[in-house]
Amino acid sequence: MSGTETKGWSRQQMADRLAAEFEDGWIVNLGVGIPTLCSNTDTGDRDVVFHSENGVIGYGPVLPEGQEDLHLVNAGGQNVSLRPGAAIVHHADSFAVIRSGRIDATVMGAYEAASNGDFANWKVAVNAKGGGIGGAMDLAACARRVFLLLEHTTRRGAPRLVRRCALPVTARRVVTLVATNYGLFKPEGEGFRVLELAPGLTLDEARAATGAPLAA
Amino acid sequence: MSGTETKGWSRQQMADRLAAEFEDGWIVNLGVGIPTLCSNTDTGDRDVVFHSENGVIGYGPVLPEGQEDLHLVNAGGQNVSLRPGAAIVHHADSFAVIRSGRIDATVMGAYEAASNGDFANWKVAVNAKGGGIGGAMDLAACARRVFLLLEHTTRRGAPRLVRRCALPVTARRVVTLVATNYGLFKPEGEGFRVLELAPGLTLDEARAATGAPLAA
Amino acid sequence: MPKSKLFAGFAEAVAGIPDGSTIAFGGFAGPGTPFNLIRALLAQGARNLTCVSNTTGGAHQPRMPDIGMLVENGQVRKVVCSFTAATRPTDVLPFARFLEAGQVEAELVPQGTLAERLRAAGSGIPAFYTPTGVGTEIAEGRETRNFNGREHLLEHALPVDYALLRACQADEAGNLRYRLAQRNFNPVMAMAARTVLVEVEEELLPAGAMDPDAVHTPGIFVHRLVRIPPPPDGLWPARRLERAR
Amino acid sequence: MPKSKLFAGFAEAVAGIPDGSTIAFGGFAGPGTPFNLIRALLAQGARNLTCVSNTTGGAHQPRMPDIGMLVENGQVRKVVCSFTAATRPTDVLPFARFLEAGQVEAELVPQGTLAERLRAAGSGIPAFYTPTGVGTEIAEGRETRNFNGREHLLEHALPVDYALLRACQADEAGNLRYRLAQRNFNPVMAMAARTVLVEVEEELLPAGAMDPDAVHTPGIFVHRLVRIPPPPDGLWPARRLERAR
Repeated sequence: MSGTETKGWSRQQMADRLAAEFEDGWIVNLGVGIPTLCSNTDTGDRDVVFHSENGVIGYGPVLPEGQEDLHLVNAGGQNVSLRPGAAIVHHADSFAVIRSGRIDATVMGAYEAASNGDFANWKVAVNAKGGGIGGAMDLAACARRVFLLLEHTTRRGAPRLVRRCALPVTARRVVTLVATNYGLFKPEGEGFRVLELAPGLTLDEARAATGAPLAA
Repeated sequence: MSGTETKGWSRQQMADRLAAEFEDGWIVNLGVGIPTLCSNTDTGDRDVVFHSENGVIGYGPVLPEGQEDLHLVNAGGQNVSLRPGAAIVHHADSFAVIRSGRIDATVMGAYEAASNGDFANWKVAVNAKGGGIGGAMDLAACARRVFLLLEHTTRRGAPRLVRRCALPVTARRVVTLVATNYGLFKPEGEGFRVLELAPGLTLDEARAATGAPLAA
Repeated sequence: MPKSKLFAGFAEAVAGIPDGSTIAFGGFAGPGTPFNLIRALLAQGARNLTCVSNTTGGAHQPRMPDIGMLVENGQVRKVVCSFTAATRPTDVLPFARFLEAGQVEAELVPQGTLAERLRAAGSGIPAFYTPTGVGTEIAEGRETRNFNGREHLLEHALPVDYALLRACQADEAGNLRYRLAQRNFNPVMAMAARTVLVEVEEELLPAGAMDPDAVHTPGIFVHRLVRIPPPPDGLWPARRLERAR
Repeated sequence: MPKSKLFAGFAEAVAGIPDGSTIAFGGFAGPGTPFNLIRALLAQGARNLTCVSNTTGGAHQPRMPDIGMLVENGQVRKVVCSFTAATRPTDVLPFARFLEAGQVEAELVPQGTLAERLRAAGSGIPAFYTPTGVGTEIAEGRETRNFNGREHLLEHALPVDYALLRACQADEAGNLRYRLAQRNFNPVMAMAARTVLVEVEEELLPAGAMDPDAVHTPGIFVHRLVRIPPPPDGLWPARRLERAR
């Protein structure tokens, strides 16, 4: 999706808006794609520890070209920096952190986010062969809060915020917040509550692009 | 038990005799008591790695007074030395080594060793309250070979090598070899085979002190 | 910034522990045992505790603060240990007479199962199967299942409210390093606990001074650090001697 | 003394791997991936392999030796991975057309479950329960059980015959250290395997030169070490680029 077609927030703005929800002392896991942009956000005096499922605890922004450490990547394979106090663990211990409920928020991309709290992000079509689960099912099932970051519609304009997922779900009844280029939304069963709309977007525009009721 | 009453081998001789069975490249766990003496045995050009259940992999002899490192103990709480190539792991990983069948031989003390391969070493009496299992059940259930080191009789002269254990067992049908002050024995179902008698002991003497048939 | 994890003293660190807590105590045969935190807990007086530890202590001299002392002090409802009695018939642990008198409950757990139940609790694994203990008294009446032609016991996670640990080094982020046999149960107890208290032997390092590859327990598991003062104010391990028999 | 663990080259290290083996491959998004051992296995030609790995590779450029290439080379019967397709509809992994054509089987496993199944295999734990995947397609027809009011899936250990790993440092005893994100699956794959092959970036240290407290994978798990030569003979990670879409 090219930036010029996108309504509302840019990807970095979506990430920044969601990162504004992070609280001091939280441990936050950032998934592949748009979520990795959250580690570029300045969280001010809120100390947030970023966790990556490959066992990197306490990483910071992506490093500019030429300054990368090729032994250090985040979940998306980007060469990131480490913050003071970082620690490395192996994969089983990294998922021990996840499954034991120590991740305050996981931020993931998704194909569909449903108002009943289900979401789908591992299979591109119902009948697709294979899929890409990665750490998403562990994170979705076990993190204290599931934050989703996704474009509000598909390239063809079909809504990604829906009442029920059509695609195979990653986990059920777990989604806490959804940030899209249209704004910030909270699933509330049969519809979403609008917590904030991106500048220049009206509620009617958002409703027209959403597959579930939107409450202001 | 004072050394003067003991027939046959001394404790160090028992340990040395059993240690002669260790093969090059083996990983050997030594339990509390007489078994710890095995780490004092010179195994010559056979490279044996001693494992202690507290996560010390590759330790050597007990250190003389004044040279101890108070951060370093074996399973018996003795201050031991480390051999080149040693590694430390935590308790769960140490028992991962044990349960996954990587211990070629475990050497343990016992109250009773039965010819059917059962043995008992965690409860001093059938009706005793509490007991001392330590790592014995994990080791007994999972090590490739279970070697026992014990005095041939109780202080009152009752046999410790028996057909069936009277005490609650630590594991069933697992014992490979038994070394006592009387010699080296192999459980073979209804009796033990004598692999070696300590100097000065006759087969008749050994039979009289054993609660199971002894085959020469 | 979150408030500092460094506490002024042991009393301050244990102050909030309520009656009825389940507490894991690190250490194996001395190294890694939180002697100073146990002493502070004896003074603090929380009661009705469940204590998870390898042993109840008291098998060696000089005797250091141990679970047995908490029992003697009337603070303990139950212990979960791999040793609840001495292994030599001629030894009697201080703890034993309380157990025999029915003044304390005891759950006896094989050591590897104890370590794995703690790790499971810290790993979001509610239960697992182990071959350890099958065919023994501890398996009586318990659920077993056959895998690969072999019986296994079902074992449950053992979560705890607090872990009291001892480490060699810590940094401001709470990252810990243990020295040699000091490691033992400490990392898995840190994982199993909701709140982790650590007495630390060396001076606290600034965040960033500890090699991330050398961390044994990540700081995200650790909540309260106390620097151990030099003796005699702080308790330090002494050379262990067998108890007189 | 046991024979040295140091092998002269990658071909020598992989020479004995028979057809039908189950092999785990370390690495996550580059770091820790045994590129040189995979290249040697491509040349060696063992067939009918089951490959356990986080991904089948091929998502980034420059493309390095990966499981997908073993598939393309006709060596693979089945893969066990947490990704068997790209997560972007517009991406098509090289592996995908073999999967779609039914020329290779795939078992798709959530990443944490994959890591834990490997650790379980290396820990003598035949099975465990996890909340991951409950209510999803991967749980269909599977055994579940309620613990603490929540459904959990029964998952089985995943033992492998060989693990092919990459580490930063090794000593003569086989002790390994990984640098930063290079660690990932490598330690648990070493635990899960009967035979462990490691390509090592730095010069082999003599036994005793590595701090026992700094070891990530103890040498008792490790069987064959090969020092990676400098480029172009040895394969070293390059800066990763997204694949053209």
